[in-house]
Amino acid sequence: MANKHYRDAAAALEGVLFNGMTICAGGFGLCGIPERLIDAIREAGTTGLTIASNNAGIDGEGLGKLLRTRQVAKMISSYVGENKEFERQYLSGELEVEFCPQGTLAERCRAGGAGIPGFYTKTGVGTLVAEGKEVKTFDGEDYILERGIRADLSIIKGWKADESGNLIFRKTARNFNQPMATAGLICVAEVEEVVPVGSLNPDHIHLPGIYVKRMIVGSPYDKKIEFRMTRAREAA
Amino acid sequence: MANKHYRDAAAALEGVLFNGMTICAGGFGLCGIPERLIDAIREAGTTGLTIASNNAGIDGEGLGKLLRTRQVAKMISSYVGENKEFERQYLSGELEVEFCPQGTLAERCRAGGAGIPGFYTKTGVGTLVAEGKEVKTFDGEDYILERGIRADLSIIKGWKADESGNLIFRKTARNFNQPMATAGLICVAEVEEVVPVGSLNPDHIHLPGIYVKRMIVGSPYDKKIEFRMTRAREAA
Amino acid sequence: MPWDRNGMAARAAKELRDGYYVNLGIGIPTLVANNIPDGMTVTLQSENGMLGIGPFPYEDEIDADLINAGKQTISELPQSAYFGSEQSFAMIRGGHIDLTVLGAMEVAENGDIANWMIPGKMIKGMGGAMDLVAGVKRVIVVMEHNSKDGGPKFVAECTLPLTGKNVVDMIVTDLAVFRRPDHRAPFELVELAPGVTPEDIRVRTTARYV
Amino acid sequence: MPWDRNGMAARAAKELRDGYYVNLGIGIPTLVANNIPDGMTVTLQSENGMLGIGPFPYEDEIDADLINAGKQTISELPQSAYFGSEQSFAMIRGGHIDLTVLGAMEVAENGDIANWMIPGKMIKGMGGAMDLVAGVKRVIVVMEHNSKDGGPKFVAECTLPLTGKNVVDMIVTDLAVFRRPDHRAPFELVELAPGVTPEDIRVRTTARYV
Repeated sequence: MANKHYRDAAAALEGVLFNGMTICAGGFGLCGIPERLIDAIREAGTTGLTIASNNAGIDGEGLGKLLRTRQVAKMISSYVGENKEFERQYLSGELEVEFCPQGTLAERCRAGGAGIPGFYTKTGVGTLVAEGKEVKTFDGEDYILERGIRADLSIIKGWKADESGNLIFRKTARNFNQPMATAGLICVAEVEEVVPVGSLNPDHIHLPGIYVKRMIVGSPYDKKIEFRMTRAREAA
Repeated sequence: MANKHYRDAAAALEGVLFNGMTICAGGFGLCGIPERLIDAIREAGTTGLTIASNNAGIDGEGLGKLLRTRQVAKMISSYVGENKEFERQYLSGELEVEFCPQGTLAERCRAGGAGIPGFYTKTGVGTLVAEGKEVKTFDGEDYILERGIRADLSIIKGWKADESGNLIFRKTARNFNQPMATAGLICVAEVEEVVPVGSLNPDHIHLPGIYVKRMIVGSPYDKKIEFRMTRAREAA
Repeated sequence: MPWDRNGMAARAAKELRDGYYVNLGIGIPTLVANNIPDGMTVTLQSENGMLGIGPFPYEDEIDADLINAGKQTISELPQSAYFGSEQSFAMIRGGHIDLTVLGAMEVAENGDIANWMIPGKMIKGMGGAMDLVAGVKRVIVVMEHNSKDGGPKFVAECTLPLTGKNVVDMIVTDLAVFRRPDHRAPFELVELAPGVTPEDIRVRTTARYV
Repeated sequence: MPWDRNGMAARAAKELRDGYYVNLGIGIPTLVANNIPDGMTVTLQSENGMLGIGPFPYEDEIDADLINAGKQTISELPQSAYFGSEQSFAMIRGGHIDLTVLGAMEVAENGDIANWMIPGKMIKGMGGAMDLVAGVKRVIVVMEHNSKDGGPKFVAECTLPLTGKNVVDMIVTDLAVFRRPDHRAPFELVELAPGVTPEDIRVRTTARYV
């Protein structure tokens, strides 16, 4: 029987990495990022990467780790604040950046995964984002053509998966993991727990197993929080 | 507080119906169809309807009811077998039909609901479906431009909803209900049960409440089966 | 001796590989499910929104909310997953399904397929067939070698309206198997049913093949 | 006496209606959440994939898997729902959100908005701002009437790179409120902060308005 469950991140990425490849990475900020797989890519030393990811991590966390080692040639992102090393490489011209509106990025990756090479959107019309893109008028309104993104590899982080790769996410850690998972020729997932088939309700699956080609358990996770906000309990 | 929960289908459709309107209807065959809402549209007598629905019901069931009363001017569907009255009206020219590949139909409705007026697909290239449509080449392959569908009204059938409209489906009764729900300016849902907010796990919601503007409980349902197949239990 | 319906399905089933996700059309293709080799994991997709189709249900398990794309009652498996039609076809059109097995009225030597419409007859629609042939990684057609009136079905050019253009990878008939390595290559006759000669195929086929 | 930050948020909050689904930007717009009238149901959307944002969590409720679009920890409500980014922006771009309240560096008299980039400075990216202004039914900008150096922010034409073209419906500044009924109409001065005169506005604004 086909086995998708690998020993560790290095094993799950074996034979998949090559210099100059394109990777779609899930996560929003440091929430729901594929930490173990990022670490394994750093260890593997693969260079010249083009990475589509909403953010670029922060210094020394998330994709920031691959920036520090200069393995990244280009980022396709919507927001890259909170990252000094990123700023340095970007301003010095070492790192190429394609800014892409957040919704357009999510839709481009979903489209790539759904066999759609291009779609029209109102987002970015009349802005720098529209430069060099086809404009088409539908029902009297202008839209720009955006391209679907297909990647050589998707790396995502889930909560639980069953042995067949059916996967569920937890709260807002779902974010970009869902569309990114579909855009790669191969999707490797890391999860907090792998459970036997039959443990998950078939109506609750967020990402059907067909998308998950390889997976690992990455626990225990030391989940980082960027902005820790709380409120005080009212006195009784 | 905003109340989405209506007494019955007639009440939920009040002020929404008009002759010549476009409706997106969920369901696949007779599975997961909005029966009560179809009945109420029949009662209301609204005519000249354009209905986007994967199928057109069977004689006297599902959308077949609105065909029988000649309320439908045009169907946008992928498959319309098993329907004598449909066949009669279609062959006599009373009923217009736009055949749309099943995946293209699902994607067109999702696109309409997502603000995408057009997208490219390989489905139908070089066939009758491509006639009159723009062809564009991406990376050496031809694709055709398909339009997003927006409707005046979506009618869908869910399993359970909470009072805020968060909705879950059951098994393959989900089908087209999900994309169709997003394509209408107003979406009216019928469900088997409405539960208090907090009863559904926020990670299990299939259709967030923002899409569901009005809803009714349609139970009890006498769910019809088109092809009843079984296997025998092995003798002990 | 030509292959019977099950023989054709069994031959198509030899193309299955461990871990494949597969969509089977109505008719003979459905029989492929009965020919999955023991110990091989093959997951069947139903385009109405399910991965992991189980067998027909026992009488007391019948559930109107659980049907396949042919609208027949089915059962679920421990590894089943449900999703909406937009996700189901994103899967199909995005190239995530490894293999589809479909019936056809005609296949042309250039890989065109016609299986949805006969002009002058009532048109029922293409359902998901155009999406499947356009999107699935590998398309296998299973069909009788000749129509009931004896006419060829593997032809030089389709006479019926197309379902897809240059999409078929392999053809299994009751008499023979044709295959091509890619969409630029011609079909090759790679196998004959027991007792069938190359000459039998030649006289009953108008398509060019090698 | 000009409105303070909370005063501006309170003014924007008057545009809320029962049953609205709303997306609030970072900064002053966030304060709108504290000004939702009692008894009114307003559901807040977070573009990273949540409907029904709750307040900041108690210390012992903090969950790294539960953050808002500003990457701050938040809590959930009984009516909350989670979804992926593609669904979140399908919601935003498909016109399902009733209202968004955003900050801006400049708004032009034709409804253009600039709020994501200052040439020559480090570019952080537009995040979801371009999607919000293009897709949400009604766009309200809350901003200081003038920049720190006293320059106008409601201008004849934006000098900074645009976030969206002809998308703003209403502007709330610390001094006044401007509104237009549709995207072809000019902005109208409809309200003044206490003690502010029309003349005050005239000299501190380069945009034309009626």
